[in-house]
Parts: sequence; structure tokens; C-alpha cells
Amino acid sequence: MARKSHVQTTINGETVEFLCESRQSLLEVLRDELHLTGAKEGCNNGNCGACSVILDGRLVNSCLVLGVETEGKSVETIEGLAEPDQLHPIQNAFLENAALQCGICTPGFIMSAKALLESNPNPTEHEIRYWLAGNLCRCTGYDKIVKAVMDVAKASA
Amino acid sequence: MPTPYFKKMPTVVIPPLMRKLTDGEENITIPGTTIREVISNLDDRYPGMKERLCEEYRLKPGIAVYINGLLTRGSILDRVDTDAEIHFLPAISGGVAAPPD
Amino acid sequence: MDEKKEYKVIGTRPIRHDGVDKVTGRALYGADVQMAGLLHGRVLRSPHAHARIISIDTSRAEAYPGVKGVVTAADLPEAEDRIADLGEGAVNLKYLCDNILASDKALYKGHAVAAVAATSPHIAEEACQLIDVEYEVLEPVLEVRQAMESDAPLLHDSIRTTSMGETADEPSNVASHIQHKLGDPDKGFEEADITVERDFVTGTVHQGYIEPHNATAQFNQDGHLTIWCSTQGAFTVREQVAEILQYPVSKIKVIPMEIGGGFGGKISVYIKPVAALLAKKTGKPVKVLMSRTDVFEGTGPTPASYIRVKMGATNDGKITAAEAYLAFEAGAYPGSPVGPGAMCIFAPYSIENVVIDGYDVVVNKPKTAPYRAPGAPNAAFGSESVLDEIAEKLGIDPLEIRLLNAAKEGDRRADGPVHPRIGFVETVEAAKSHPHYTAPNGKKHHGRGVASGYWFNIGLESSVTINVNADGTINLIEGSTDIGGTRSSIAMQAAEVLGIPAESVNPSVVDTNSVGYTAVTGGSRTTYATGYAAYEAAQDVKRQMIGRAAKLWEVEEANVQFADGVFSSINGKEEEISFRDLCSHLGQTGGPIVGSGTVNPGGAGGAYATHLVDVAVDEETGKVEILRYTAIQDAGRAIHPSYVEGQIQGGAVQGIGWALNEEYIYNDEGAMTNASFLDYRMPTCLDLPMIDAVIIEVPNPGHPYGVRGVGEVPIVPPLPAIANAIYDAIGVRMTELPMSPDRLLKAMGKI
Amino acid sequence: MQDFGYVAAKTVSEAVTLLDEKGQTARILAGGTDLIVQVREARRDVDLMIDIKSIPEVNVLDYNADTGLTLGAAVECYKVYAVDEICNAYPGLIDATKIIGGTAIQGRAGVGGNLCNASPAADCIPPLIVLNATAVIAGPNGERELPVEQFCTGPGQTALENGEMLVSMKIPAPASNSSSFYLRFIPRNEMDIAVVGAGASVTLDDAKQTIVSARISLGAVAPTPLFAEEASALLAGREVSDAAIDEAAAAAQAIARPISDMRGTAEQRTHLVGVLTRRALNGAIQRI
Repeated sequence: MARKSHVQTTINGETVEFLCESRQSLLEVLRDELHLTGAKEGCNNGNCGACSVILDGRLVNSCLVLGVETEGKSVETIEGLAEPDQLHPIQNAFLENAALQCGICTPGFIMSAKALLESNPNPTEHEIRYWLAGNLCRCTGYDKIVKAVMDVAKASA
Repeated sequence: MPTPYFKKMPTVVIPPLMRKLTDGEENITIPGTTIREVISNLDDRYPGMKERLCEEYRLKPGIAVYINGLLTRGSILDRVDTDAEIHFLPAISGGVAAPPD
Repeated sequence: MDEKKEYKVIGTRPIRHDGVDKVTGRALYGADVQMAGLLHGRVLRSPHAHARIISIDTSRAEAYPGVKGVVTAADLPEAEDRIADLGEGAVNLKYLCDNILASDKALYKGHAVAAVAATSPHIAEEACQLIDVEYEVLEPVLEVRQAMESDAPLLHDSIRTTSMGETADEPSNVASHIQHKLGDPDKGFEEADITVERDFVTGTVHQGYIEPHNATAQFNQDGHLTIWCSTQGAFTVREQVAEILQYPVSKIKVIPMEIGGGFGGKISVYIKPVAALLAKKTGKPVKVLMSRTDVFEGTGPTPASYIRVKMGATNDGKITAAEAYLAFEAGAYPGSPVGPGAMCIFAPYSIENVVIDGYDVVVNKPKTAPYRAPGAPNAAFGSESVLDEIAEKLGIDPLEIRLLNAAKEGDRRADGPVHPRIGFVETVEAAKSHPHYTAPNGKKHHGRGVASGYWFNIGLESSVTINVNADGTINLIEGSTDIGGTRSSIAMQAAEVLGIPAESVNPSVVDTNSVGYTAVTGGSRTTYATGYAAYEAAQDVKRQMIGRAAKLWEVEEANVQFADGVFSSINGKEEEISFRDLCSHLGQTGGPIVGSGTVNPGGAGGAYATHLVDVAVDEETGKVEILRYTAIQDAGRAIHPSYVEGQIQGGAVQGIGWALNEEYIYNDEGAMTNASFLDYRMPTCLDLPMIDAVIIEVPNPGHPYGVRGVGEVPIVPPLPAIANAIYDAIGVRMTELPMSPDRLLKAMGKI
Repeated sequence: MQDFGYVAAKTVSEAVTLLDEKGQTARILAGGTDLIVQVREARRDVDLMIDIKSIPEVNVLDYNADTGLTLGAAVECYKVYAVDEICNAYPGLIDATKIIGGTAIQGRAGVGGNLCNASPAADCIPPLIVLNATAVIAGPNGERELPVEQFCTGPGQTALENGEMLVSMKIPAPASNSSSFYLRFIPRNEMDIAVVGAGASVTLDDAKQTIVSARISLGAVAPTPLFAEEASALLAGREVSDAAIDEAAAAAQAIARPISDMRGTAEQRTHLVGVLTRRALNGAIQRI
């Protein structure tokens, strides 16, 4: 059996400790060890963005990060976005714009949109499409997703 | 063959690949109040028809019945009006073409 | 039905009921199932496209630390060579079982051969590599026309071509031949002033849902099997698993988790029976997940096809005859969607003389599965391209020629039935008057194309139960898995009946033990049929509530009426009570109210769409850019317009992907070389403009609110619309899909 | 996925010692966007991943208008294009860093990893070649430098000897009146691997009429990214003209020896070399 390492990291502001094998990705650790199943596996090789999380302030595919690499780092996931009594504005915009159908890509898109708006609060439609190109959606045709992100940007402008 | 009691009778549109059995006839007027009766009466007139369309209590897999243009669940118990138009077609359900037997 | 009726809930855009769960990551999908003692299953797949399985030795895998169980086809009950009626269609049981775990032959690369349950997914995966399978590699056949040759390698000795119940003598890869015929095609072509005939080839494409297949199974000591999974239909999972395991449906409970897309691809079962076998063998719950490569290689895509279309018209644009030859790849086992393709190909038009021949052909590729209007996009690529060419040669506007020949209520389809009220003409007229169509489009290498499409939609069984709450809300119990917001579109129909807001309905999608039989979420049927069942269940509630009001007021039931959410007495006493207030009196008027509705409606009503697209072609690289896209569709009645638009936009974009880049690319050995999201090349948002979705409402007479299915038809027009736009841009007719850059370069003579 | 060990090395010498001891089955982990996928798909056998991201030397990102750029091997793409001076000095390299993967990939993947992965289709290698980059390599016997065009030796193969690792890349300061450009052809607009890639750097005279020197590099048309030496040389001293650029494009096509695979056909690739070389050269010239 593979040896496990002890890792201490911060997830959604809380200090978290876990044991994991070197070969376990951050996505596997989040889902299987910590039961944070909001990040989804769509392709497991960085091509769909369903597992997007924010690592030390930067958007990453959690399937392409090893769990052991997160020692001492800070991870933000979809579960940490909403306040206890209210949704994040991006979450509201997705609901109001009907920007989801099956919903499997939604957590990844929302994390990706959050990272975008933090680095560029006022993106053009093209900038939004460029930034979100790493997130695949097969249901919506992206129309309403792009509009939802534009709405959030407009509201904060 | 039973004597037609009805003034009007259902019409069966024979699928092109089965018209050999009807000597090329496309539209057959035939008595019957259910699909089962219609098939049975068809078979009396054109022997072999029943074998092509039916198993014991149901239509053969892969065959669907439309009554007046509406797809039913394919039950041979479905009732038909005297002016019904009946089509036997390759079955399609759930967006799936059922495979042949 | 009153077409002008104003609705209070229908046509509004409430927040979907499952929305908060889905934007917070709380919604539980199949792969999110966690439980104590859970084992992880992985499947070993054939590396060969066509091979005889000589032997399978699982001993090394079984001995590997952490492995708890290994299964092969030998663990399945002996499959009879008989037809299993699965409600959703009949399937040869042996084929069904062999596709789950190959017994004598592996028929495509990726065909499941064995499976392992272990304490971690990594161990299960490693153990799969320790299973020793001896193969005798056979020559594969990978293309439909080659498979139809008399000297082609045969996949099955047992297949003989059937034609409407008649069976041929010799074995063949052609499983069946169908034909539709109307009028006298020879005479029709003689009457034509112009005839155009072309061949078309389309590639194998995948639904591309983002969530891979998953299944978790638990087999209790008392024989009860529970399966948590992603599926378009929990009841069809139950039926298929019951047939494959030869186990009673009453002992199987299927719990449909949230589903991450399906588009038809999550109707057939693959790993669900495997998870059940592993759970039985190990006595533990087992979760089996597919990788993305497994999904591409081991689940049903929609078929590649070869299509020949011939159409004749008079100089004034009247189509006099049409002929089509459709040969569809079924994959490893019979059952391609050539039937729907043949049914839909000329359905937008009223043509007197038609002949359509369809062939279902097995090849060494995964068994095909439905994909959004299965068969219709392939067929429309041919017919709508040929019609465009006729219009161009006759100098007639492409929308005008469609109007001139448009099918209307009372016209006969080539496959026989007569059209009920349909909205095709309305979509073409809306296209003509849309600003997109009148906008200038004169730039070099920019082109505009139009095309239309038809999908017949289906009804099938649905059941809904409504429990009335004391606070004036209702809990709506349904069996249709919600892939695109149908909880809301179903709930809204019940809310409309009961005069309550959409938010006062709590819809739940439940397991197979907890609701009446409900067919799959597919065939564009859910808002139509399950919505119909919700309407009926709400009517049942309404009737019972009228009884309670009558009891409360001590009047005859006949003297109670209900309108706009208020019950009133119309005779004697002047009484009024709202639905909400009456709900607080249920206890004293007779106890809880449960309403139910079950339907199997026949009047699904066909759906039509007409699309407009502008493209730019990079003449030097062959790359096509979509500049503008307008998709017009008759929705009958849009219950929740946002999600109708979403279906239209999503379908159009899948069609764009199919048209431009998506295809299975095979090497000579029959291995797919692009089985990843990287190389399968589905559109990203950077490849697209906004998709203008225009909803037309021609109410369907077969539904109390006029609903037509909307999910499938939007994928039908994009393929020919884009081909026609490319022709407009560069003067080259593309007849092979996808219209990828290298094919365009070849067609333009650049390489 | 196979089991493997993981070490977060703190110094170059620690990493080099481990590499030397473990041999070919030890691999350097930087962004991991190629390596983790390769191990997961059993395309590479790895016993030990040596994470270098805590080593100071591989995180250097230092630009000086006189001496040029030192780009640490583990610096992620997004950090490179966040520095305006670097964007202005080496626009061709920036073109590449902005199209590798998607935004999330650019949060992890770096130019150094792209070089060490040695894919024939790597987007960063043609710009490094046209910008005269050198690779700074540390090994058991100390440091050495190697021009980037000599770094890749085959698909996935590099000139790194046993025990050696890439520490950084050095790019000289750009000459005046010069610029660079990189583009690739992909069927989609993002999230794709180059069917063909082409990079160009051009230096013009003060009148901006005559080409003083040029360098052209091609990706995905040979087992390694190519420096199109003859095509580059024939531009020196020529007036800026379509004719000169067409000649260079034809010379570039002459050295392409592409294969057909799922990403493109050989004929398509050869054709695209001409198109992309012209576009890269024109793009670089327009930026001057």
C-alpha cells in the first residue's frame, strides 16, 4: 500500500489537515478525503475546468495539482463562496440569468468567473470568453453564462 | 373472413416493404375495432401478415403502430375508430430506434 | 384550448427550484456518493477493435493487495438469445449483456472485458492491468459502406438483414432495411425541371456531456439491490439491470442522483450492472466511475453515416420528388437511429413523391446511443444542403423555397402519418423578417446560410404525485431526472392549475420505489409528458379541494368553483377561500390530500426550427468562424422561456461543434486517437457569438397548455445551415462532416 | 495512476542530487500540467516527483533593459505576462504564454516546463528560439548553458543529462527596431494543441525599410521545434516586401517534415507553415 503524507492547508479560510498519497490530486483529496464534492471531475486532465478552484489566489484545475503540493497553501472552493445568509453575486447572477442547465460545470464556471472578476472587474465580452475558454459547458451554448458574468461586472462598475 | 358489419372501416397503410404480401396494394380497408382484430382480419385476407407484425400478445419488437398519425405505445389492444388510419412503421421510442429482432 | 388565454405562471421566468443547490456545489451528482466501507470499481477494456476472447485470467488481479473482487462476463447470468422489452424499446438480451461485459468477442476498442473492486480507485486501476486476457485479433471494419460489402469481416454470425418482419438467409452486417414510400417518385422526377443529387458523409460524434458515467451499487443480504447513479431514466435503469442480471424489478431500487448532462447518452446502461455484480461479489457498496477516455471509447456516440439525397423541382421551385438513401453505423450491435433519420429527412416539406431507404449496419465501433434528435441532423445535412443548391440554381431565395414547399396541418409525411397543427411556416416567416436575415452581408469570404429541421418528439409514460401542505404549498413528486431545469417547467404547470406561485411548489425527483413509472428524460418529452402528468395531478388536487370547500361550506360540490387560486361558492352562500387558506383546513375536512396523475399521451406534436448563420472563412487556413447565429423554433408554449432559450442555444452550439470540428478519429487498427476533451474539440465559449434564440408559439393541440418538446430539434439545422453559409462564402459545397479546416483546404484546392 | 514519492526540494543541489541518485524515473515537478497527466495516463513511468517550486533560483523573474530577461524554470505563465516591461520586450514570448491551455492552466504551467516537456508542438519553444534564448542547466558537475534550439532532441526528449535540471532561461535584451511574434493554427480558438506553430523575430534598420536580421522557428512539423536557419538567413539585408517574406515562407516549408495525426494532416501542416510564417513575420514587423 502506498504511504500517505500528512498535509496541513487552509480551505475556505479554515485550517484543514489530511492524509493523502502523493498520487492523489487536490481534486481527489477535496472530494474523497474531505467530502467537498462541489468541484467536479469532467476529464481529469485539465481540459474541462469542472474542477476549477483557487489556489493561493490563482485559478487552477484541481485535477492537475497534487494534494501534497498544497502544504501551507490556501484553497478556495465553491463551498466557501456564499455567506451563511446570502449567495455570492456571481451565484445570484447565474440563477437570474438561467446560466445553468445540468449544473455539473457550474461550480467550475463560478470559481473561474470569480478569479476573472478579481483580476479584471470590468471585462469585455471577449475578455470573459477568453478567460472562460478553459471551462466547458455542453448544455447552455455559453450564452447565458457569459451574460451572467457581464451582469456581475456591470453591477460592480 | 367475417362479414363487415361496419358501414365505415379502418384503413391500413401497408409499409412498402410488406406490399409484396398485398400484391402491391398500399391502402387496405379492413374491419376491426382493435389493432389485434385489424391484424387478424388482414391476415385472413393476406396470409403471412400476422407473422410479420405480431408475436403472441404484442407487436413484434421493432414495429410501431400509429393511429391517425399518433404514436401509441404499440399495444395491439389499442382501439381504433371506424374511420381510423393505421400505419405500421419501424419502432422509434425514447429517441431510440429499437433494434430489429 | 384557448390560444389567447393569459397565464399567471406559465411564460414567466422564476428562479429554478434546484438553483441554489447547483450554484453552491451542494447538489449531489452520482460521483458525489460517499458512504462507509465504499469500494471503488474500475473496468478493463479491450485494446482491440475486433478480437475473439480466448481466455481471461483474473488470478493476479485478485491477489493484488486491496482488491476485493473481480468480475467478467462469466459472472453474468447466461443471456438468452431473446428480445427483452425494456419499455423504451426492445433489445436483444444477448447483445445487451455482451455490451456490458464482452463474452466471446470484443467488438470495439474500449469494449468492457472485466472489472475490479478495490479499496481505492488507484488500486482498482492497477489491478485491471494485472488481468491477463488472451485475444485472437480479427480484422475490424470501421466504415458503413465497407461493412455493407459482401466480403466485409462479419461482426456477428447471427445477424441477418430484416425488412419489416422478413429475415434474409445469409449473415450480414446489415441488420435491417426500412423503407418509406409516397406517391410515384419516378413520375415525380420526370416532372422536375431540375434535379440535384449528392452524397454526404458524416463522422461519429459524441454527446459530450461533462459528467462521466457513474454508478454506486449496494446488494443487501436480503437481496435488495440499490443503485445510485447518473441516468436519464431511473426506471429504464431498473428494467435494463433486471434483464441483464435476471433479477426481479421489485428488488431493485434505482436512486437517480443529479445528472451532469446526457443528451440521449445516459439511457443505455454500461457500468450500472457491473457495479451491481461487484457489490454482490464483495458484499460492500461499490462505486464505479468512468474516465473521460472510457466515456469516449466505451459509451454510445451517435453514428457516422453515408447519405445520398436526390431532389427534383420545377423551375418555379415546387419540389416534385425526393429520394434518400441512408446507411447508418449502429456500432457493435444493431440499433442505429436510421429510423428517426428516415422519418425526419423530408418532414419539413409537403412532397407528393418520396422514397426513403434506410439501413442499420454494424461496425467495430461502440454501440451507438441516442444523441439529441438521433439521426435527424445527419439526414438534414443531406436534404437541406440539396434544397439550398436547388434554390441557388433556380435563383430563388432559400427561405422562399422553404415556404413554397412547407408542410402544414393535414399534409402527409413520407412515412405515412398526417401532420397535426405544426409551426414550420411560422419559423420560416420569422426568419424572413428577422433583422439578421436583412442585415448586409457583403464582405469577402463571409457567407450566410439557412436551414430548417424537424423532430417528431415523443410522449410516453409519466407519473406525478402531489402532496398538499398545510401552508398552501405543494410537494410535487416526479420521476423525470432534471437535466435542464424541468423541475421548474413541470412545477409551473401544476402551479398554473392551482393558482399558486411557482415558488409554492417543491418539486422532487425521486427513486423508483417512490413514484409511478416514468419513462426517460429524452425524446423532448419531459416538459410535455411529465408536465402533462403534473397538470393531471394538480387537477386531481383541485377536484379534491373543491370537495373540501364544499364540506367546509356545507354546499354541493357542483356549487363550488375555482378560479385564480380562489374557491368560491356559486350558489346559496357567498363564500370565498383561497387555495392557501383552504390548505389549513385539510385536517378537519377529511385529512391530507394527495393528488396523482399518470399519462401516456400520443400527441407530442412535432417541433420545427429554422436557423440563420453568418460565417467567415479564412481562405488560407480553412478555418470557419461563426459570426452571428439566430435560431428560431416553435416551442408550442414556452413554460419557462429562459430554459427554452437555453435548450435552443445549447442545441445550436452542439450542432456548431458537430458541423465544424467534432468527430471520432480512428487509426487503421480501429483505435480512436482523440479520446479526450483536448482533441475531440467541442466548442468553447471563445468559439461562439451570442446565440439569438427566437421562440415561436404555435400551441400543440395535444397538450393542455400547448407544450411541444423543445430539446432536440435545435441540433438539426446547424449542420446544413453552416454548410450552406460556407458555400455562400467561398462557393464550395461541403458534403463531409465535420467541415474541419483540413477538409476546407482540400475542398478549396489549397492542399 | 502508479504510486510515486514526492519531495519538495529546497535547493538546486538537493534536486540535482536526487535526480542523480534516482535516474530516469525521477522527474522534476513544476506546474505539473503535462507531467501529472502523463503519469495518470501511464505514458511516463515515474517513481519520484521532485517539486522545485520552493527553490529560489527557479522562481527568478528578472528583466533588465541592458542584460535582458532571466526567467526561472518554474515561473508560471501568468506571472510572465503580468510584467509590462517583459510584454514590451518579448511580445512573441507573451503570445505563447497567453495561449497555453486556458487561464487555469496558465496559473500553473510555465515556460520552463513547456521547454522541458519537449513537445514538438510546444508553444513557448519557437518564441524562445527566435529570441535567442539559452537554457541554464544545473547538474552534478555544475552549471552549463545551451542555446534553446539545441535543447530538444526528440518528442519528449531533451539534452538534459542524468542528474541535470533546467534552472532558468536567459533571453538577451531586444535590439532596437526589433520585435517578435508567435502564432499557432488550431481549429478552435483556445484549449488546443498547435497543428502548426510559427515564431518570428525581426530587426529592421533605423528607416524601418530593410531587414537587418530575422529568426524564424516552427512548431509541430518535426520531432522537435525547428529553427528555420536558411529561411531566417535569406531575409537579412532584404527590403521589407511581400516577395522577401514569401521566399522565407517557402524556405520554411522546405524544412518542414510533418506527420499526419489526429490534430492535422501532413499536407495541411506543410501548407500552414507557409501561411503562418508569413503571418508571424508580418506580425513581428508590424509591432516594430
